[in-house]
Amino acid sequence: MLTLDKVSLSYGSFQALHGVDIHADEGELVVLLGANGAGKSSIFHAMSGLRRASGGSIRFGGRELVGRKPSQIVEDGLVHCPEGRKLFPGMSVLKNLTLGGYVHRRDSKGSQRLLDEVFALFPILHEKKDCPAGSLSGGQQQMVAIGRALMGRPKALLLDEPSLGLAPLVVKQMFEIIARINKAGTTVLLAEQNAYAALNIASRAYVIEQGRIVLEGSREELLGNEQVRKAYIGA
Amino acid sequence: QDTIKIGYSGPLSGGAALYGKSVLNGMQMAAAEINAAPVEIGGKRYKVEIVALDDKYNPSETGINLQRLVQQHQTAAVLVPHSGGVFAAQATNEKLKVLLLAYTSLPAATERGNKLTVRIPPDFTTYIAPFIKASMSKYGKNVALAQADHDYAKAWSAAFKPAWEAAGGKVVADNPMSYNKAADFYSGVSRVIQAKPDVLFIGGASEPTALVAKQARELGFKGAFIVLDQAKLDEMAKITGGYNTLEGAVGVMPMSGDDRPDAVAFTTRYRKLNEGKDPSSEVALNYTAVHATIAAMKLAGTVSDAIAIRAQMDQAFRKLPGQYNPASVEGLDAKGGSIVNAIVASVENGKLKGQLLRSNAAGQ
Amino acid sequence: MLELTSVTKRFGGLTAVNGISVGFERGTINAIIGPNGAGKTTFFNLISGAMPLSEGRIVIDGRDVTGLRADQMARIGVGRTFQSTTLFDNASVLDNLIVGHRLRTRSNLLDVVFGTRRLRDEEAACRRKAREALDFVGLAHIEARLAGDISQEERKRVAFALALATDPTLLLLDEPAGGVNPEETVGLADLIRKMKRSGLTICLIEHKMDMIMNLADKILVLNYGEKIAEGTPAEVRANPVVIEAYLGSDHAHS
Amino acid sequence: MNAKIGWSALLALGLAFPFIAGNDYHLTVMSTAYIYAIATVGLNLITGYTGQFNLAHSGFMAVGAYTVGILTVDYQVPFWIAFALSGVVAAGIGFFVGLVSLRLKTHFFSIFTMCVGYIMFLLIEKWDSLTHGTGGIVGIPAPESVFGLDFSEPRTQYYLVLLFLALSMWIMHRIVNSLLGRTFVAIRNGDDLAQALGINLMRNKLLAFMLSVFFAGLAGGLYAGYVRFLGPELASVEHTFDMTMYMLIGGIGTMAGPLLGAISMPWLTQQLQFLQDYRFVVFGPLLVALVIFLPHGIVGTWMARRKRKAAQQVTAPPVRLAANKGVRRA
Amino acid sequence: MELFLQQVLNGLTLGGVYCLVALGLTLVYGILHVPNFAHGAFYMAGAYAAFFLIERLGFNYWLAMAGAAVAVALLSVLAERLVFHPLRNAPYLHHMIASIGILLFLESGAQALWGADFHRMATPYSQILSFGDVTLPAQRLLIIVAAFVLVLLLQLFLKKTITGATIVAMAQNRDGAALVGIDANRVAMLTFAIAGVLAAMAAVLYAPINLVYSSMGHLVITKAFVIIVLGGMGSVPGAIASGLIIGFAESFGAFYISTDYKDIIAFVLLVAILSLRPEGLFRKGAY
Ligand SMILES: Nc1ncnc2c1ncn2[C@@H]1O[C@H](COP(=O)(O)OP(=O)(O)OP(=O)(O)O)[C@@H](O)[C@H]1O
Ligand SMILES: Nc1ncnc2c1ncn2[C@@H]1O[C@H](COP(=O)(O)OP(=O)(O)OP(=O)(O)O)[C@@H](O)[C@H]1O
Ligand SMILES: [Mg+2]
Ligand SMILES: [Mg+2]
Repeated sequence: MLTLDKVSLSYGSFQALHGVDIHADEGELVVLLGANGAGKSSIFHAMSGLRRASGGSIRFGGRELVGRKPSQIVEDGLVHCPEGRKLFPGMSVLKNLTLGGYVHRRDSKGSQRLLDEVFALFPILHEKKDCPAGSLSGGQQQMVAIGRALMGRPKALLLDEPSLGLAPLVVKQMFEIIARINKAGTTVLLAEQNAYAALNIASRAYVIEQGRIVLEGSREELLGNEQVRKAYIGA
Repeated sequence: QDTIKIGYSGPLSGGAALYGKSVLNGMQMAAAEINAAPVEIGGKRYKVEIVALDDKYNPSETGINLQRLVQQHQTAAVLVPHSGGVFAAQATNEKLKVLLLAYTSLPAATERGNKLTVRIPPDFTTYIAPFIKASMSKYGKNVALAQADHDYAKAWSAAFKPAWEAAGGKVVADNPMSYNKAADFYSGVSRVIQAKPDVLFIGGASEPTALVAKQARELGFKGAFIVLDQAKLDEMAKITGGYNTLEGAVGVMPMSGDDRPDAVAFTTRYRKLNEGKDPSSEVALNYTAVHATIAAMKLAGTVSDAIAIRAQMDQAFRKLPGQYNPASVEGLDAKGGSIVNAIVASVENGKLKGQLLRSNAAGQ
Repeated sequence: MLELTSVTKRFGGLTAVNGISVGFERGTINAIIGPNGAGKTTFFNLISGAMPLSEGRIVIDGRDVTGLRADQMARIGVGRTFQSTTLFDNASVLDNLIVGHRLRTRSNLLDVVFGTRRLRDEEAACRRKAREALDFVGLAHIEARLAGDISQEERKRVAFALALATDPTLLLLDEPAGGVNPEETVGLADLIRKMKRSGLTICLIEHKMDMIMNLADKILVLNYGEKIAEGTPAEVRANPVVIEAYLGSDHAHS
Repeated sequence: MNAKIGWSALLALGLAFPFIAGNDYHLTVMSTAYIYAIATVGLNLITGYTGQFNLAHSGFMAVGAYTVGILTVDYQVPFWIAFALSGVVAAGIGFFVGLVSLRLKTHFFSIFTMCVGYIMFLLIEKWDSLTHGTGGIVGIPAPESVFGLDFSEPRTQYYLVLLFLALSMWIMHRIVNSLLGRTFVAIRNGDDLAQALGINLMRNKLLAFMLSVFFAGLAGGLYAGYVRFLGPELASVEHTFDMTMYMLIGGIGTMAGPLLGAISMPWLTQQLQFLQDYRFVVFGPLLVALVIFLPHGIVGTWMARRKRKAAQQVTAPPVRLAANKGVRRA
Repeated sequence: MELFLQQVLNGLTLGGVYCLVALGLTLVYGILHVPNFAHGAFYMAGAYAAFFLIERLGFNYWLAMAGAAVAVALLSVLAERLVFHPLRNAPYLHHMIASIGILLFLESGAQALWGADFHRMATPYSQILSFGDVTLPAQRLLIIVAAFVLVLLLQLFLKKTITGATIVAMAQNRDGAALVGIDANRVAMLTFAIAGVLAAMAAVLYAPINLVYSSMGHLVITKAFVIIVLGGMGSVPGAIASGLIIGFAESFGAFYISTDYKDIIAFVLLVAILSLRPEGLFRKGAY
């Protein structure tokens, strides 16, 4: 369903990705592991069109994404929930979520139903729906970000470090929610530093170092790999 | 055939560009006429070229331009059409030995004893008495001042106020306004109208002056206007849509209304060259100044010795053939300011009426 | 060494920190944990003087420092790091650090203009201090690199070094291991222990429980701006209120 | 070391210029450029190094100039004494303006100072009894001779201005490379961090601001003695824009950049005189292109490249974790 | 009393025009996050465009206004594409300089095309209405009414329509907007177009009671800056309220205090208010 073929990406003279190959089948939850600066976010940026890949091809549901605008890619059903959240801080939570369904603005009934689902998923957001998103705490903002992405009715969802800076309890809930979203049929690509928790809900994973895929395998394979344990899971 | 270069440093871009270009236009018209039949000075034949540099109304740029004109172009005379530039140029023009043609009515331009300055426009104070006479008797003794707030308008009102009072009048409001910068004159005008004046003293650039007059009428003012000479009545009439709004206005006769034959001939020539546009007094005076400068060079027998040329300027103006002297400059006073017999104009029944400043003075 | 008495901060209608009283001993590592939005960062902002208190009192080493500005607090010996640190990317790492010791110097404009002895001495001292701090955090080898070129973990360490260069006695670290992988996290924990050994008192905010539980002498748990627990890692971990509000069952067993 | 040679060469060039220059016109352009360079270097301290974009800078230049103009013309104070006061008066007014304006950040500070600049301009224009209003101050004396040097001569004037430019650059160099300069840069990088490092924000910003306008005032004083006529337009914000442009073209936050910009741009505009009406039709897009394609200015771009090279020579690139031994390659 | 009412009407006229210009500026500020000095040149361009259409092509006033709005919208969009878009990641100083570049270009361009003369734009509404002793030229009434209708429409557009919300969203986070499927480029262009339309309409409304010349935008734009800072940068209601405040302050100040110092009033007001309230009069709230 989603295939990256020899994707490269550069920031000025610095090449962040060197021919990355990744694929994800429908309904899979694929994890990207990697240290800081390995290139996880860069892969997502290339997919969602925020940055244009300098080489290679990205195909999604039979369509070439390289060269498409971010807004078109969202319409195609590939939704990116970015690192750092990128919310609209001055707008209310509700408006943030509503705008998440921007590309489906013609189907307001569907969006309303989805909104109720998001509020069911994150009850705290319902409580805070009239607060400016910028006044929420980190975890709550992360919820808004995921909720906003869901409002885009993704066929495939790209989640970039959703657990960053969150409390353990919240992290745990977050992964449960991600697993739930995945079970409901959405393909999920998850970039994480929190490898243990991520692998636990994953079907497959890739390990990225310095802009290259160095390892690929099923959950079990990676959980059993000595090097992966040492570098990404800890004791 | 050699070239006599006459320099110009004035605004050619920015807000004052229009003014600067009128000045330059007059100079270039004169140069073109002179070049039709090359001049002979000291046995050599010359053509005239105007070298124009933009100074954006900025005195320090005038200083730089003056240097450049003298040293790169060897100009013997430079015309500067704004007082700041004139004062800046006066810091060095004597040392540079260059004749400064100052187009500014401020008396200070010649009163500070600069030996190489000629002031082209006449001293405005000569207009004050006839203006007062024309308006006070007909309209009343209460005047409100609503002129612009730049240096020239300030000097004008400073001289005007005591003269009006001396003539038995009263100044009921004194409210200068920023003609170039203000977005709206309504509040300022209603403020002076509130004092119920018979006469309104206005003036700055023609177009905003016209707006002030128009808004005064809209606010119910029925009296006369005294218009200081920077504003041209004909240009104002274009903005107000005819002379009716300006009924009772007193000012200097615009070139287009001057019916002396030399002036009429000049206006016709100018219109032909400029798509039917009327010349302003800036055009006419600076046109005259260039002709006079070349004439002075002829008299002095030199194209480079500024001191000798300056010494002949008075004579040159006096002897200038009428066709080259549409502004009727009669000569220079002791300090180097021009003497002009202008026509005082007043709007009566929607028409311009003129009267010579000194009716006994002979034209050329 | 640090005594807080009913410290409170209100933003309009929201009470971000509510009547917290707590004391921290010299030479200990103290962790502040709590759910997102609990008021941890705000709590640090209050201690460091970055925000004025709405209520309460702060005493350091017996001295009442309530109401002092951040720069005054830094002089007293309160150093801090931020969740993300901006460095001057176009200068070398060492150049970035030199200013860290500025608060301990006295040279002024006149010294600069006349190039006095004092200025030269102090500049040398700042440079020495910067090198020392860099050495302490284990980055002596990168002093000449451009700050824009170093890795995320190195940036975290440079931020530590910057705080250390101010000669603090109390150091506030806001999520020092945020966005750092497990292997590097261990390295940072070692570094924090090393700071403690050198006599510093440390307060840190962190969500990585494994790290906290091994590192902290005392843990303060905040929830909705209020203190819900305080004690050793073992005590906190067993506290049902904390489990309910924050930890969840995973970390509860010892 | 390299830098020292560069600066010495530049100074030598400056000293030799009158002998190379064809005529006094070139000297005039250069001298005026130097005067603006001094003010620009001052602007660079507050904007480039401390990160606060002051749009009232030309207002402060006018304050310095009017200090000289008013004292010499209306009170017959000798030029040199008035000149010594020009920077001081500007810095004094800067103290009060800074006290209020420096509480604001980013564009708020800029627009606030733009208004302050406008107020300064209008005050100069309206306060006739002090400033001579729109008529301007006429007849400012040339600086009195010192050691038999006549400062109404273009060449001596040139050297006088050059001397002050060199002095300004030297002092600025000292400031920027000292602990004080590092303090300013720390503030530019971020208020919060700087304050956490024990830097008193207000005091240091105020110091930078006063120093910066001191240079503006001094430049104004020189301007008064050089042009010898002053009008209110000297304070207009367009001049601040000009100086900002010089700063940006050369390279903001560098020592040589603003100098280079301030000296080269007037020559460019002089060269563009032949375009007359179309001068700004050409110049405007040129400015835009420059900002887009050379955002760090000439010196800034060059320095960044050089620094990167130097840094790479010192240390090898970092070794990153490599965990791919004995593992199936993807 | 009549004089007082007269000043109220003057204040409304001035305030209305200021509002329109400031609103465009504040919208663009939301996208650029920098003051766009070229906005005053757009205002000027609007007046020239309408002048050209009326004088040379014989359009009627309203058609000319529409034409000018389209022309300036195009110009404004072009500036966004060619200048501000490439600069979107640059520091704000660069935007300011670039916008000054555009300003110089447009002003000198207008001068090269139409000369440096003052021009006068005709209005079909030249009659003078009087209410007791208060006189009001019809054109001034038109300005007041039109300005307030436009402001209302804009506010409804931003608050009630999803397209309006995209403008606000873009202002708050450009990447975030792209990620929910908002075409960032389109919104940026739309915002510039709206700003251009507002500036052009303000100019065409105001020009008949004033003059058309190449530097006519200077003072209006400086005032507009004061207004958006007072109103809290980027805040639409703030811009409207402070536009009126400045309009009234000038009209009453000129009448009751001094015309000489009238232009200082706005600036002094700003300096005074910001000294007391550094965040402006109206803090930005949630939409
Ligand atoms: N905008 C940018 N300009 C220049 N370099 C960049 C930019 N964004 C990322 N990089 C560089 O590209 C490389 C890959 O970065 P990326 O953000 O993709 O890593 P990551 O795996 O997501 O790391 P993290 O865990 O920190 O989020 C890093 O070396 C980073 O410094
Ligand atoms: N400057 C401010 N103005 C208004 N509210 C604020 C401000 N700073 C923080 N808050 C609010 O105070 C509460 C506590 O925030 P704080 O940042 O201290 O939480 P935290 O515990 O650090 O959370 P996290 O772990 O997510 O970083 C939050 O609800 C936040 O929205
Ligand atoms: Mg990332
Ligand atoms: Mg926090």
